[in-house]
Amino acid sequence: MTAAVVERKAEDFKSEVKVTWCPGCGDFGVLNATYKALAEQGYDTKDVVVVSGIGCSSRFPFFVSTYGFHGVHGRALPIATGIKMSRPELEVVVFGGDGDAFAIGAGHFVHACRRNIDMCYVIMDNAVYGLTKGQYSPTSHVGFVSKTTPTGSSEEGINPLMLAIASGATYVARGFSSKPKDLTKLIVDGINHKGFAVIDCYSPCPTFNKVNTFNYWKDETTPLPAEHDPRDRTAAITMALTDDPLYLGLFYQKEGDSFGDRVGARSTGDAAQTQALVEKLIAKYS
Amino acid sequence: MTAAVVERKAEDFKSEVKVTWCPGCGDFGVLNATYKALAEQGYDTKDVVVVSGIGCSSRFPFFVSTYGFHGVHGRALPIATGIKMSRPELEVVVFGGDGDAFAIGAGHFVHACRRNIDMCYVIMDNAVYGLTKGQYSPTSHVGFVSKTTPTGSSEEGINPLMLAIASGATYVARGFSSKPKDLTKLIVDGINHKGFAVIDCYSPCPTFNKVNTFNYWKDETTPLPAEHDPRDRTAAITMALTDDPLYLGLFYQKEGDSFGDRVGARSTGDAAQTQALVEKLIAKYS
Amino acid sequence: MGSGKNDFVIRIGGEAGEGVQSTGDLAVQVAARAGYYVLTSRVPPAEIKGGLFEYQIRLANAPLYSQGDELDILLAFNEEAYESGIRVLKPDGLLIYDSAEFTPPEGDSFRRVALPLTDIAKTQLKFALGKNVVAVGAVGALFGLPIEFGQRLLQERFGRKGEEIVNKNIAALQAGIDYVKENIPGYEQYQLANAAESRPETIVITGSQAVGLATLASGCRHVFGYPITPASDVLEFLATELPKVGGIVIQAEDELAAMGMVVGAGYSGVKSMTPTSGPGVSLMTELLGLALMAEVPLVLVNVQRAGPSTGMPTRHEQGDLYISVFGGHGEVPRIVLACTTVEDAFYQTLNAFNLAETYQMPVIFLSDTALGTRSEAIPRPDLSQVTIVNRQTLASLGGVNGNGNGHGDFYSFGQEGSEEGGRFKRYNLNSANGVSPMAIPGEAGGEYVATGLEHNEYGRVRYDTTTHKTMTEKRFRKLTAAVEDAPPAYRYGDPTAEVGIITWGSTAGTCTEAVDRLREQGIAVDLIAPKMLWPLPKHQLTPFIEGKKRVLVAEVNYQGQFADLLAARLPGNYERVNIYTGMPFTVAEICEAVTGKAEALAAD
Amino acid sequence: MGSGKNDFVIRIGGEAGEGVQSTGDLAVQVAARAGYYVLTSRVPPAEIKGGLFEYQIRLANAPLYSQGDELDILLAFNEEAYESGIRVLKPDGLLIYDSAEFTPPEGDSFRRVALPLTDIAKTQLKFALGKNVVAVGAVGALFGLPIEFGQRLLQERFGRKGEEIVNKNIAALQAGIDYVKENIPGYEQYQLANAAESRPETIVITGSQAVGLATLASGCRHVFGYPITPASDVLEFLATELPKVGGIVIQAEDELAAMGMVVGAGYSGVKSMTPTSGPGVSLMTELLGLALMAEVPLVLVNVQRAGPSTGMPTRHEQGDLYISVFGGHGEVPRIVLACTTVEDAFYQTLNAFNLAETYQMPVIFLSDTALGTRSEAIPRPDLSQVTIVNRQTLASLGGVNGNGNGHGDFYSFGQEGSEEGGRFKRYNLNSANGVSPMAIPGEAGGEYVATGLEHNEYGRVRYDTTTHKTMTEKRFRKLTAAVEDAPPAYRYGDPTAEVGIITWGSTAGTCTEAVDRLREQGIAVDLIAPKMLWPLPKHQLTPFIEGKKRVLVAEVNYQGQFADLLAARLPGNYERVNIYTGMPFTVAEICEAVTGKAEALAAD
Ligand SMILES: Cc1ncc(C[n+]2csc(CCOP(=O)(O)OP(=O)(O)O)c2C)c(N)n1
Ligand SMILES: Cc1ncc(C[n+]2csc(CCOP(=O)(O)OP(=O)(O)O)c2C)c(N)n1
Ligand code: SF4
Ligand code: SF4
Ligand SMILES: [Mg+2]
Ligand SMILES: [Mg+2]
Repeated sequence: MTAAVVERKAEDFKSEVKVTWCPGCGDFGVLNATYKALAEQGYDTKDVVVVSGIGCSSRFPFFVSTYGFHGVHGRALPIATGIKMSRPELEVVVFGGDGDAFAIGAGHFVHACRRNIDMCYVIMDNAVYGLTKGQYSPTSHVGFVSKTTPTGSSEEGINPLMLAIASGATYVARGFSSKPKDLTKLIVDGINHKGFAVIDCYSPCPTFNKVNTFNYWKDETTPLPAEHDPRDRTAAITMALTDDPLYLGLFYQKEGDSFGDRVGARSTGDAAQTQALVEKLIAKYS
Repeated sequence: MTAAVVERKAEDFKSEVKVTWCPGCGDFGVLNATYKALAEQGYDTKDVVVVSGIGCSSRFPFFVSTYGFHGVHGRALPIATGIKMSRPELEVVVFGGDGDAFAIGAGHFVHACRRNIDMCYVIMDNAVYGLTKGQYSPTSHVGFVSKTTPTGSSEEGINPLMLAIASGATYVARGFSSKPKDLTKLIVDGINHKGFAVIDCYSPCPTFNKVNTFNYWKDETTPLPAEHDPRDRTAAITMALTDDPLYLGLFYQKEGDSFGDRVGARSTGDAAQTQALVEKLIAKYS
Repeated sequence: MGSGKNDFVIRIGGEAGEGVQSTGDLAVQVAARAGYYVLTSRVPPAEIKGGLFEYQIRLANAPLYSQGDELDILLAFNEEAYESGIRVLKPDGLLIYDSAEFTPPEGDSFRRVALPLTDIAKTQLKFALGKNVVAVGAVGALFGLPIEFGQRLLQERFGRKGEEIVNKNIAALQAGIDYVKENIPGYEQYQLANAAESRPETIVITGSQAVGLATLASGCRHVFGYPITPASDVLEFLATELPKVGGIVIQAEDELAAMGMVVGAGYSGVKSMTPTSGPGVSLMTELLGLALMAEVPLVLVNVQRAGPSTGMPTRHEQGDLYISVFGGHGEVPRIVLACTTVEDAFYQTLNAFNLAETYQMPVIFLSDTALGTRSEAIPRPDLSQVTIVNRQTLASLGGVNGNGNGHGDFYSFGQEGSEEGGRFKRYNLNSANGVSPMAIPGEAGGEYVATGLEHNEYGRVRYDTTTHKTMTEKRFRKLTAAVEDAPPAYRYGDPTAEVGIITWGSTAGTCTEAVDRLREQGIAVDLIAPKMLWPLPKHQLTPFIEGKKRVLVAEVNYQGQFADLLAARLPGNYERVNIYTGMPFTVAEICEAVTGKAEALAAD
Repeated sequence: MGSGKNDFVIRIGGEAGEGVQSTGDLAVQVAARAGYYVLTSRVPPAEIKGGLFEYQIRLANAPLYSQGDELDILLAFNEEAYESGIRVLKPDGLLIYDSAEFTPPEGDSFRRVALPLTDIAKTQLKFALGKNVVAVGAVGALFGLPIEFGQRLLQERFGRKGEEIVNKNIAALQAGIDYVKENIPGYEQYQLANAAESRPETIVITGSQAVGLATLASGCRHVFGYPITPASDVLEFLATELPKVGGIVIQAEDELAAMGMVVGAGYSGVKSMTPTSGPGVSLMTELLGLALMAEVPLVLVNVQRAGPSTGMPTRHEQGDLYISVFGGHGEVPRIVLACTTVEDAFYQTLNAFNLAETYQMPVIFLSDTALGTRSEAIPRPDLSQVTIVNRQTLASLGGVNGNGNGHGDFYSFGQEGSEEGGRFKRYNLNSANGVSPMAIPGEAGGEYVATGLEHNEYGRVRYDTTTHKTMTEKRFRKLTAAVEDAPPAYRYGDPTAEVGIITWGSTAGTCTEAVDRLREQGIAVDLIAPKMLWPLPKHQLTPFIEGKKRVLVAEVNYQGQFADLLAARLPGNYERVNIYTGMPFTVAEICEAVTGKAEALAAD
């Protein structure tokens, strides 16, 4: 991004659309942190694209005044990849739910991590399916009672941070929607990270998840110890595997080439260049 | 499996179909190890289902004399899950390529690991797409030159063992098709493991991968040190992250309940039981 | 209970989550217990939280076929509900509004009665939560529903919470009744005629519950699905019920996985099903093709919603017929069934499982949003009348003659000495209806490999021209046979009429009422709604079309999808009648299509 | 070079990997350089390694339209190739076989010549690898192809490897020539007439190369795909070429990802495309619906193969028309184009991109296995004649009048004070052809959200009845407009004939030759092959059908997919002519369909 750094306010990024999340929904915290992060970065609304899938959380783009793409369930990352690869100068930020990211979108998640395209992905993790009204999700715990698991889920919950690290993500963090300041910083750093940044963000769904509530996460989480070094992958894995307490902050960061860097500078190639190549090929086949 | 342990020979599991892999293809080693493993287990051909997706390696079921399902690309695990969940008494063994498992099938792989259904999955990993004649695969290294990456791949290769461990697999091993004895043992142990067993097996494609050849893997691999304790997840991760040398053997095993155990004993419920339930519900709605 | 009118429509509207649903549900159950036919329709908001929720209830003492075009009574909990509902309130209708919330403007022809619901509950009863029950009392009083049914229901519902709660609720119910009697002079005009004596015993269920019940009854034990509105209702119903008979429901990671699991279960000999809606079907088409090629029986239930793409997940449309019949690459014969009513949903779901087992192929069962989410009082299903079909297997052929490899049975097995000597002919071509017995894993001598590649009789991969030709023909022979098993089409109206309407799915109900209304106007109309949509039951449709001067095809979609199928395979002159607003047809719209003019509503 | 015959068909058959491909390629290039028209067809084996590979070459000095039903010469490297090829060798044909490999049985009418290829290469030349070049020499001698073209080609191909290698190869070529001259008396009878002088300058490419070239020429820069036979050819071609003009090809993790990426790139203002085949299309249908709803231009190239499911990946079928036109849930208008020849593949690919940009919607471009994998000598494309269309954007409207939020332009922007005051009307309904200017990220004042939910003019989610109705109509208006832009249909034959054939795709070539052959038999036939298949170009088809007594619809599939579309939308009496063997029609089969009898091959 080469956007001129201008003074911007969080309000500049609010759209006219009424936010329809339930009162108390954690997603409000993520939205506000995002407004602040975008303002802090000084972006122009025209240069940012907010991409999402389908879910309560995925309604996100409508609440932001930038360009946006509200895709289909599970395909936010491929769509974002298409945007970023074809228009590297745009700032692409992706939002979505835990179901969108880790159920139907799990394959794309793994590949976005290893492909390491310069985008930031914030998962609003409420450990439940909100929009479809309360089924268990890939991050629900064993035993979680939901409409599709009336006697409790039989599957281990996914550990998003471990999955990200194992898949090769180069920026892996955990946030909590009720820590807006920390979250804003994680998003800003994620955006500025050169490569694919993953922020799994606890964001309670008071309507359908009565287990992983605001209080639950408030009690279970604590910031990563100050001495944690995000460049140390082994330490990052250890901290990510810990569930008592659940740490918040930047677990892992690896600097290096993003996919774009590896592919090299690209232009859209003007008409003359195109014609020259096609003529050359035609000559080859004659 | 409660199959009576009878004396069986590897030949009993050979089908009449001519094996059409290229001379020198690593998949022959995996096939022979599988014949031996099935014989060692003393199965009856009628009680085993061999499931696969699409790829050179996925032709596997045709070469085995048991029941089989040659599915579509990337969906071997869902199909196998359907078979095993509906018929827990059958022995379900799944085979496929690295593209089938980790590209189009990546999402299912992650979920099969966390779901922990009692099946064994052998990935015949040649770090290339064989059947479609030589494109790079998710396990190809950065810089791998292929038909779709003429100047070398720009993506980090996936580490299948890390992905399996991060996703919650409870038996994670690496084999090499040219170590048939070790591989046979890994398959036997994987089948006997209660839960989802993942065996990533190096299996060179001499036709399309001129980098990761038999000699390459022979030189790069070495058995896990004798003192490695597969119950130690941290150690397993450390060994899985090491690429010099590439270790072979059982990296990680966690004993505990499989999905089937958690869901509990099931029967197909006879007609009378069904009728009683339906009548009860009808009464409820009247 | 009066001896008055016998068909009333009431709509309750308000902020979602504010008790609209529970008020409606309670009122419906009271009415059904009192012996009336009921049919409801629900329009939830687009918003995640809040927004307008509308619950429409129609009561009568004769069978009902549609939700009713216009309202006799509008009960508006807030202004938005008023604004939406007033447009369809009859000129002589009754508007009841919560006067604690808003005051509607003056000046229209209908009656207006303020019902200070919030005040009654909070101030008079000191029981703010009782608001909905007050509303139920008011509705019950208007329709003259016997109070004892209401009291008994409240007892059942709140009994566990203790007598005090029960009494508070009963008091709320009475307060609603009292308010109506004291404040709405002439309230008796809304009283229903006595419930018919001869009415069959009924149960009140939604279309999706009917699908769930029939799935249980069919002997299906394995359901794999991924949540999606409005099909989640089916998935969730079965998640609760199936384990009680040793079955299992798995919420898969996506629809591809769900369909893959269904294919696996079907292959392994177990009846299985997946409930989904449009987007899920799109994701399942590749695996549907695999099921066809491997000849695996399975049922896909599609509770259609408005598309395309994510579209309008809570809105109605019959837009998925194309994908049902033609979805997937290559040529994928499959059977498509649709149901016309909640009761029909039960019986056609059973047919879907039976056809899947008989023909060893995918059956797509089409429900829709209107039908799936509406409740109807339907005749109690008689399980003793239900036929359950199980598939033809190697075992049903008598197995392998005891020697374990089928020697000597050259019809079903490869001949000794041949390439596939002794192997089971899973895909035996020697079959008039295309169906060949299937070996089930665990059956000795039946070992074969199912595959999506073209294959010979033994399931071995072959690309030669004869194999592809004969196997394609085998797969399509099943359709030729299956059409003979088409369930009887729904017929109504005057078989001698010159005007005929062809329709499908829940639109059949609206068309039925249109036929009645047109008859009153002296216009004779005939109606048919096939239950099997594909293969096209020409033997049902041809006699219907013969002799008609005009044939209209009514469906809730833009292009006329069924009309396209008809025109493609049963040449004729079809008039397409379509709406695409996210709502079902009204009876008036169908009448208008027939008469060519906006219909003055039949006075009644 | 003789003055002999002007149309020869030769087939080279042998074990895959044994040099069949390189022998054929070399021979084709020599012939093309010598000025002949060539058309090839390749049938690879089903096996992963080995199996029969057949490479058929037709040479003539007039344009060619099909691969040729029967062989003049069969060059069999092994017994399997002999057995397969002998069935279509003309009674007076020539069989050449590698006598080191096998000896064919005696007794047929054709000529048989042993060509000890392996011996010549190994023993005589001490150059085992030279076997294929010996074969090329033999073929060249038979047809009388000028040796200097062969020598020059070998020089070009092996020059880098040093003079010794070049000389060895040239010696091998000569050995082949010598063998023919010495051992095949009367070999001159196979010599081609002189290449026509007036023949336009040609290039030899496959259908898939033509698609790749046109993709480059269109200005497309972003291609996302997943390997699949036979579409990988397109992906791989572009992976090599696109980066040279600053473009990029990404091999996605699956087809869902590939299509998602294409949608993202199309949204962001860049022309993009994905090449795939049947199974990939099935997986892409959900995202195709999203592209339609969000109105994103994109091109999906489908190189059709035989289905359903994994089917026969290397075999030919025109089986994906249903999914192209009707695939996906809900109603998804899209444009479907097909090409008839390799040359046409180039121009229709350009049209596909142009139509996508013009109508801001998905365009499905249908190629097929026969066309994609065959080489043809086609007139050198003239880039100066090519039109490139770019999409209508906010910028093309003159931007936002300089004030950054579009105030004052109430046509394209929400009016001040309204809910969406100042916002860009991305989906402006005020448009006759349904197309509304698109803002491209980076354009100030154009900020909007693309979505698959139903939405109003501003892209804001709305579920009301009017929005869904008007937006559905907007989306379909594009089809009404696009059909006017249909490329001219391919026409051939006698416009006054009473018999007409409608066909599409590469079958058009076979039908063209059938028309010629029937004319020789005194039967007049007319032929049309539309390039735009959907929306149906009725303005092209109606005049064609008018006055015909019989209309046949010929296509390589079971059900008659195009015939269904025709019948559904353009009532008429269509005779369906179908094969489904995994191979294209032969000319004889088409003639037979017209005459009703198995055709005695035209003697020539
Ligand atoms: C293909 C497809 N399948 C299913 C759905 C239904 N659906 C919409 S959102 C959603 C999951 C919502 O959960 P999550 O992603 O965690 O988001 P949340 O609502 O919790 O924020 C599902 C299953 C859909 N829209 N599309
Ligand atoms: C949906 C779909 N996409 C693509 C293909 C084409 N295809 C077949 S196998 C394959 C990948 C093969 O690689 P891998 O899984 O590693 O197996 P290998 O051949 O190397 O054993 C691909 C892309 C297909 N059959 N189906
Ligand atoms: S349902 Fe849950 S996730 Fe959705 S808006 Fe409400 S609280 Fe938030
Ligand atoms: S192409 Fe490679 S993977 Fe396939 S059979 Fe040949 S050697 Fe094995
Ligand atoms: Mg969630
Ligand atoms: Mg591979």
